[in-house]
Amino acid sequence: MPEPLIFERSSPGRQAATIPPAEVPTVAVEHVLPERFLRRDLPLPEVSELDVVRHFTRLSQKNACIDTTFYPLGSCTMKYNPKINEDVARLPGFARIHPYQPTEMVQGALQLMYELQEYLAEISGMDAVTLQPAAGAHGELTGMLMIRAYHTERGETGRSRVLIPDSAHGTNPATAKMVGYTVQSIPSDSRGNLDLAALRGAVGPDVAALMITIPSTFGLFDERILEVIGAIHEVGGLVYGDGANMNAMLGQARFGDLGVDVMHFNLHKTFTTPHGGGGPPAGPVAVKAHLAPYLPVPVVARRQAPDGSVEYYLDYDRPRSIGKIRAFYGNFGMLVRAYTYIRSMGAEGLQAVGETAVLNANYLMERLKGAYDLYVDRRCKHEFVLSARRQRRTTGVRALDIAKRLIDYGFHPPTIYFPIVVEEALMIEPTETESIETLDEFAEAMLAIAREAEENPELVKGAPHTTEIGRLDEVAAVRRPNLRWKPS
Amino acid sequence: MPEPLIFERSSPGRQAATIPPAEVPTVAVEHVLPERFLRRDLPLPEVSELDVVRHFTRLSQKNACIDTTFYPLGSCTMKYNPKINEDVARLPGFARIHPYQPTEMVQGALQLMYELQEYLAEISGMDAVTLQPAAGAHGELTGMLMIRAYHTERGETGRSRVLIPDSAHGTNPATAKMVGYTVQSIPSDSRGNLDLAALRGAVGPDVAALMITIPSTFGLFDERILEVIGAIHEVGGLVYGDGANMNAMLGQARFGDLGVDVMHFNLHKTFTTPHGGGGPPAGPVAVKAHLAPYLPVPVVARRQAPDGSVEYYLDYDRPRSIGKIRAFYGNFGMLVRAYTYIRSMGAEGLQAVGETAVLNANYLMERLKGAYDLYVDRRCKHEFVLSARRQRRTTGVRALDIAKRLIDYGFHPPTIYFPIVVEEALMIEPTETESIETLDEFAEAMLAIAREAEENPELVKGAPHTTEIGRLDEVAAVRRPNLRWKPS
Amino acid sequence: MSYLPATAADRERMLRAIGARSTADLFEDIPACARRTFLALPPALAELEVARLLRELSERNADLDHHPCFLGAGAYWHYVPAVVDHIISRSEFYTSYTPYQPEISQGTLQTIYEFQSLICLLTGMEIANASMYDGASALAEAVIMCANITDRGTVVLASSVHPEYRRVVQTYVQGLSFRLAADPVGPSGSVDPGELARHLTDDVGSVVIQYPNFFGHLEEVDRIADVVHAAGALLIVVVNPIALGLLTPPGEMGADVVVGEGQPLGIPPSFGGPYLGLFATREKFIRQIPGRIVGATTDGQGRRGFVLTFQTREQHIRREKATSNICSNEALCALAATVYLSYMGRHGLRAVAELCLQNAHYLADRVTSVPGFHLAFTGPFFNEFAVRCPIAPAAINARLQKAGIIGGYELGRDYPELADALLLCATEMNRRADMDRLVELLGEMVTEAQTVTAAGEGRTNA
Amino acid sequence: MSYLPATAADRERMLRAIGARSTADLFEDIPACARRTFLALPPALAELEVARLLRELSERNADLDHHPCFLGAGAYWHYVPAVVDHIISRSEFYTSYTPYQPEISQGTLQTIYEFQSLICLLTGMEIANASMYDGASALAEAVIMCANITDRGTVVLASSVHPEYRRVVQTYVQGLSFRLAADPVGPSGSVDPGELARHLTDDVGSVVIQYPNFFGHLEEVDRIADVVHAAGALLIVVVNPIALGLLTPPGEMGADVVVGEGQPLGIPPSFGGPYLGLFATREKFIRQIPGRIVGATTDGQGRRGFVLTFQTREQHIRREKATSNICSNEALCALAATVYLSYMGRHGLRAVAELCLQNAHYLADRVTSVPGFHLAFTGPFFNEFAVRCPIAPAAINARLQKAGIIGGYELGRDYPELADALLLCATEMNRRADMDRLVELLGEMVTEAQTVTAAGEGRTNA
Ligand SMILES: Cc1ncc(COP(=O)(O)O)c(C=O)c1O
Ligand SMILES: Cc1ncc(COP(=O)(O)O)c(C=O)c1O
Repeated sequence: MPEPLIFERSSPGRQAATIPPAEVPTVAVEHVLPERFLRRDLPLPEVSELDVVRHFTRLSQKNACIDTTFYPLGSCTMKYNPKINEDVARLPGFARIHPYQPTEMVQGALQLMYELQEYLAEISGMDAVTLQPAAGAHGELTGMLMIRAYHTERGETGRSRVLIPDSAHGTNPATAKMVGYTVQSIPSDSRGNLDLAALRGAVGPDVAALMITIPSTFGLFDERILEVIGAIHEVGGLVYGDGANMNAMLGQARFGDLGVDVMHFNLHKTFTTPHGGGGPPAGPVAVKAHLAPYLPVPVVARRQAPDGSVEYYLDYDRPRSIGKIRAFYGNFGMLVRAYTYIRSMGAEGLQAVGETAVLNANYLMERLKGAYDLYVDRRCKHEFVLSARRQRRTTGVRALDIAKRLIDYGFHPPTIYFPIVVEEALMIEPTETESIETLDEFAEAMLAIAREAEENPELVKGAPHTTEIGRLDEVAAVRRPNLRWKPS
Repeated sequence: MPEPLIFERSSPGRQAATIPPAEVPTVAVEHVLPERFLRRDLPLPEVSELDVVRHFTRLSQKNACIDTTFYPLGSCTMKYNPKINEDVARLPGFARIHPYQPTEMVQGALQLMYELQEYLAEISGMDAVTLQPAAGAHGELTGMLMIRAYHTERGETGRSRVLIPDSAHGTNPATAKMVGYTVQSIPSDSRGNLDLAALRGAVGPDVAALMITIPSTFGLFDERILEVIGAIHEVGGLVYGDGANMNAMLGQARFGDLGVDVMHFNLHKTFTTPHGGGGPPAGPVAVKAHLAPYLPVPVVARRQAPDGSVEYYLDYDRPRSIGKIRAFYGNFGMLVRAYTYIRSMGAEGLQAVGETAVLNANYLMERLKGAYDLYVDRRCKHEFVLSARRQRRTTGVRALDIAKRLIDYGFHPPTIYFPIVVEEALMIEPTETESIETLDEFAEAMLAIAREAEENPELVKGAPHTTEIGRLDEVAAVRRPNLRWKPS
Repeated sequence: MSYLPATAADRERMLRAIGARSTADLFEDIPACARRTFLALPPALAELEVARLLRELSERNADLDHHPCFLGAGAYWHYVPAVVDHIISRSEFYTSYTPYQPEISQGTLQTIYEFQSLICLLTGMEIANASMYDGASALAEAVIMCANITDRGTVVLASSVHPEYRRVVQTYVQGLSFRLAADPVGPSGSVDPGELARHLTDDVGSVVIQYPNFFGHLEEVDRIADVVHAAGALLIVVVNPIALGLLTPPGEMGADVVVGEGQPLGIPPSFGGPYLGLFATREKFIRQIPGRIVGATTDGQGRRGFVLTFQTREQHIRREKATSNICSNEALCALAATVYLSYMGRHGLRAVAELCLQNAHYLADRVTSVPGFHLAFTGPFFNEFAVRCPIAPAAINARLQKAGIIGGYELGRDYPELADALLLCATEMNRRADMDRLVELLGEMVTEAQTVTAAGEGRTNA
Repeated sequence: MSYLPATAADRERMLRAIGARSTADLFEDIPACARRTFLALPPALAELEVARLLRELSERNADLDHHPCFLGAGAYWHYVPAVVDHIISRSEFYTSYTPYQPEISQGTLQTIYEFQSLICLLTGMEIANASMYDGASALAEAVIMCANITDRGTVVLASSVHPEYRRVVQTYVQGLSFRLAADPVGPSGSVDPGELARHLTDDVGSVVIQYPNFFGHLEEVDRIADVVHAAGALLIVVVNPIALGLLTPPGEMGADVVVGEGQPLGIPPSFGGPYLGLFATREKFIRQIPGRIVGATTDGQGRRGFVLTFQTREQHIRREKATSNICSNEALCALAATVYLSYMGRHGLRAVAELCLQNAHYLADRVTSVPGFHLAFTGPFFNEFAVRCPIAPAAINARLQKAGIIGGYELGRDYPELADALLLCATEMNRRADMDRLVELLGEMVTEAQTVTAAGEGRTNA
């Protein structure tokens, strides 16, 4: 059933909210606020509490989600979000504390953050961590600003170029540009590694950094990662590691041990904080010691209190810091969830995550590589990239059509058309929380669709057939923008 | 999509639960429990946490519910269940207390119960309340046992008959029988009142009680209620008031003032505790003073503590009590919700509930009475009963068909085939939490179905057409009972 | 008003449509003398006020997160996995009602079918219903059912059955011609099958035992069943479902009806309710059992679906001939138990049961190491045990309460002969440190009592 | 392992299918020297252990339910209606991701469209995006956007803007050729439009003010807008959305971009995050704005539906030419705000804003009645005000903390000239009794200080 807008449910005089009477003697508003500051009207919806509940509950049911659907959205690590994480993040002692409370009154929060910094450092093999960045892209910005500060402090202001593989996520080049760098794209070779020759050709004293995703967005581990990193270091550049795909690496190898100088985590991918329909995410950044002075303020630190007890505090006294990257200290609620997850899993649990994520991906790849072209045919890590170019050429069926057809089979489609260098890309990341039965069901659907593409391409091109609404006119959405409801 | 049974999702070795290690030195189980007491196997499902979550989340979406759908199920008062009630009932200080804790450690719980007893007494005009009955039917049992105890104590053991209107809910006669009474059904008259002549003819010294629902299950207030009650009292019988329909009476008139001796509330109807797919309910019972000695133990009471403060306690010292009606003290979690609701509404709020519930029902009745036969054409209270006999005779379309067709229109059907004395009954209770827009939409659907019944009866008889599953074979369900999954 | 959408204009419009001047018109059928629109209730509160009020009330209770607790006695403090509350908080489950319309209630129906299946597995029985109010009322209904089946009005209720349960049975059968027979429980604290045989006159319809019994001990269910069946009666067994994670199910030992309190299966103690009455029996009694039952069947296209079935037993159809008056049940609690059992799984439930067993045995060992404390009964026990104390149990509990500890159940409440005994319970939630602290406090109390006595004696001597 | 379904048998089967002997085989592409499977982390905990651990950690924080709080300064303690958390706890909302597939994401898409609409209504602007990380980063992006639009690299940041926001802007523009101009805020604590005009050289791309400003006072937005526009620059206004329940929206007073922290709209303070960056502007800047935007359109059958639109601004399409690098945003917080604003409605939001105003004015009256306390600035304020104290603010806060009260924000942290000032805030959550208690304590401190001084003077005299 179509659901009207909440505004369309409005009826004058209805109100869900109940407002307590003032406990204090009141003043006339106009006495304390001059007339010109008083708004005339605010046409928010006027609805009852049941209207609100029914509206949003009905809308919710129009979403696919992890809790109902296999969701192999590549590069997004749509793994199960444990329920206990949700519960603990809502404890009053976490949800109902003000960021400016005296540190004595938030020792639990600070301890949690401190320990999380330590855990992330251990997991990544880095030396220091900031929990502040709100997202992966925000972490990239933080990290690249630190690289910039590092070079600047050393007087190397001529470093203006950042090298980025052509397979990189869009946030990498966009970030480099926000930090004032020019971006140079480096091609990949036929094994999905960075083209080392091209890289060698591109490096030079004006290179500030290489931003590299490990494993790459092809779902591949660069077989010459040490050479790649060495090539940058040789010319005095630094290596930014995009850790969005870190799920594959958990308990297997550490960014720090590979030589990465700075990296970000996506807690909403690797560490099970929920994706929330687009966020809130969290993108802590970890650095090697040489970059630690530049970390944004504050860092959560520990010291001995005068009475000998351990005390956690916010360290603002960091003169070489890049400054503040957001208000307050990060998406704390997400940090609570990630902390809970790490404590639930322990070292062996995390190692099993990495192992199983990779095993699941390889298994699914094996099942599908006959029916679809595989971008690179070698062991993948957490995900793999198929191409529907064969289907497109022989039947006109595109990756988009396959994605839509998967909806009819009860699955959320994979990421499509990314990495952009892969023609008709289908990027599939099953994650470790899915069972072999689910992988098999998905594989059967993909194989069935490959057959349908041959036997009945129109069926696939017309998909989805089972949803309440069909493919939407995106061109019209731009031509005649309708971006908000307006009171009539 | 069909959802397999949780057993069908099972795979040997999977486990959602995490179990902490014992903190104590352990003993070998066989040392403390003889072999013969140790079970060999327990083939519970073996599934992961995501399996559990996905299974039950998917199943949930196969339900209609108040939060998504207008649900005018007559006699059930499917009103909005406030979210705040759910939150407060889950506070650790309510959800995590043991019933046998010393009363000093549960003063908050006892105060809440005490005050709720007082509020319910005030709302109903009765003198004393027990919160223990777990449900309406359980309240009936409690109340009828008290009536029995009352008569027995007065030596009137010859009272063996209970009079019950033919419109009564099935729990009334079933309860009377559980208490050892024989049931005599009393017909209703053409205005939906109890047939006073028939009642007068039926009363006698062997009558223990009349069980009467106010307003009746026709949604009507008996216009001669005082005479009816008087007729019973005259012969020494007592009047049991079934308060399941009390929503209509809130802040309008009180059972006690009408002369009722004992009654139950359905907190899950009138007082917004959620229906939970069938329960948990709560059915407190209120009595006049002459029945108070028989209340089940314990009653929550208040006294002055030695230090002068107020103290709440569980009063077990009630020698004439009928005894215990359940373990512990009632469905406490539901009591918290009902208390919260009463405090949220206040007296005027509750009065508005009664008024609006009745207004909504009359409005909807007005809109529908042309297209369907009205059982009795006079002002209704919280609900009204239509008959589809006209449709049945002229088109073969039955109440059941109309109900199923309503599903296609996005509504939960009303109660059907009850009261049993109404041919092809459709019992519609809109409640006060629904808006006029929703009532109008429902009315349009009902009118459309009336037209469909004439123009295209097969469409209605084949309904629902929009659900995942069609009408189910109930005869086969009894002929070849399949009441559980069995390990193979 | 938050929950009432009708605006003044809506009211006007509706009144006009029905031809009434005011809503008062709608209540004209109520005798004027009985009209009363004034209620003396506290004023309405805004949501933030009511939230604060209820939080404050709740904080006047000592919650189990912050107070070590050694109470069991029919309500148990087990860990409720997060998943359980998340599922039962789905609107679709908790704001729907009895699944009368199967096409839009398959969620509830399938979960009930799964619940019935799980309870059958757990108890070893053939059929289970969709739930009863609680363990005690389930027992009362079982007793009535057995009397109806056997047409014998006497019931033997072992005194090792929960005292409240026995009282509830008594209340339920007040109006029926029932007789409660004498008690077959001897000084051992458990039913003596030989002794029981002597009670089994031919008017006995059912015998009720509890497993583990109220004192935590294991009744000899199979031997008892033999005796009961030999006398033509039926055996009702009251169970703790967590214990069945470890124990041979009564269904394998001859029970005819298994009832019990399902609260330990993912339902918080909540001061005694809402809980979950379990009811399972043999298939042949299908037409005699109380409560709702769900069955699997198919639709016109052969697709599996679930429906309420065998409804002709129920009050809404059979009225005074129904097997019981129950209508609403404890569906959402049954759902909680279904999620709980699915989550625990084959090995998890056993593991939790073992933890309870280990903790209880550690506790028993340690407590009885304190001079003067000894077990009231011998024989195997599960997660509870009765301990005789050298100090008045009430005094012990009062002292523990001061230390923020919730002590044991005072058996003297129900058993005069056990006036010196406490029933102590441990589950997976009891921490070793708390048990050690309990024992330490008991030790202190004993020492103090001895000092006092010594001092007293000293005085006497002087 | 709770979250990993793969059993040993499953692993075997998968390994066999892919022709590997062990999972180690799958990591052969990692240089052996970098392989490291050992992590020094605390051992895995069972759910009940982790739940206990986190509860204990949380209880080492002083929560606002139990501690009266007078802190605002960019994060506010408002009542969150129960409905909000129930809705955002729906799995369908919180376990889905960015709605790339509109056919199965209409729930998220429609709520974002509603969010955009609500933010436009609230701010008086024409378009709003789907959210930014927080108020501060939204401001930084706005500053960059305005520089791109105007091609002018200087920004005027009034010092009456939240100090952290200003620092974040500084951080964001480090790599860009930006200049931060001098401050137009005089001793009045608000922007002086005349003074501002003097700063507006022709390289100024944007001027940033806050409304109400960091000291709680109302800037003269319309007069400032005139000055800013006359200089060819754009005006960015940082808002508190609750205040807009009462205040004339910046959109009606000439703002070009409105950003702000959406946390007060139904999002708990949570030690500073996750919060909600609001971003609204004029329609003509649609192709310059950062972040996601949802638009309404139709499907092949003319049915209304919602899609992500104007995606060519975004990093996943435009890469280094994108308007911003933002990808994931604060969608679930935006949903919370959408539910909150729908629930509050036309009159409710105003009523809450009024309660804040009333409480803050009562508090200001009472605090300034204590000898030595006086308002730092004059002019109208909303729910916060700066008060100069006769005692060191840190000492006051320390004393309040002892009494379980969370005091005000010490303005000396950021404004040396306000070293003697506290920023105090009141919302609808502050109880009169707590405000009175605060004032009482301030009074006591003053008396004590006088006594000490007097005593000290006494000593000197002696
Ligand atoms: C490889 C990669 N890098 C960076 C990002 C950016 O992370 P976020 O969306 O948290 O900003 C993503 C996720 O979308 C990603 O997949
Ligand atoms: C009129 C009437 N009486 C009694 C009952 C029994 O209430 P419960 O289902 O709570 O046992 C009901 C509800 O079903 C009812 O509608």
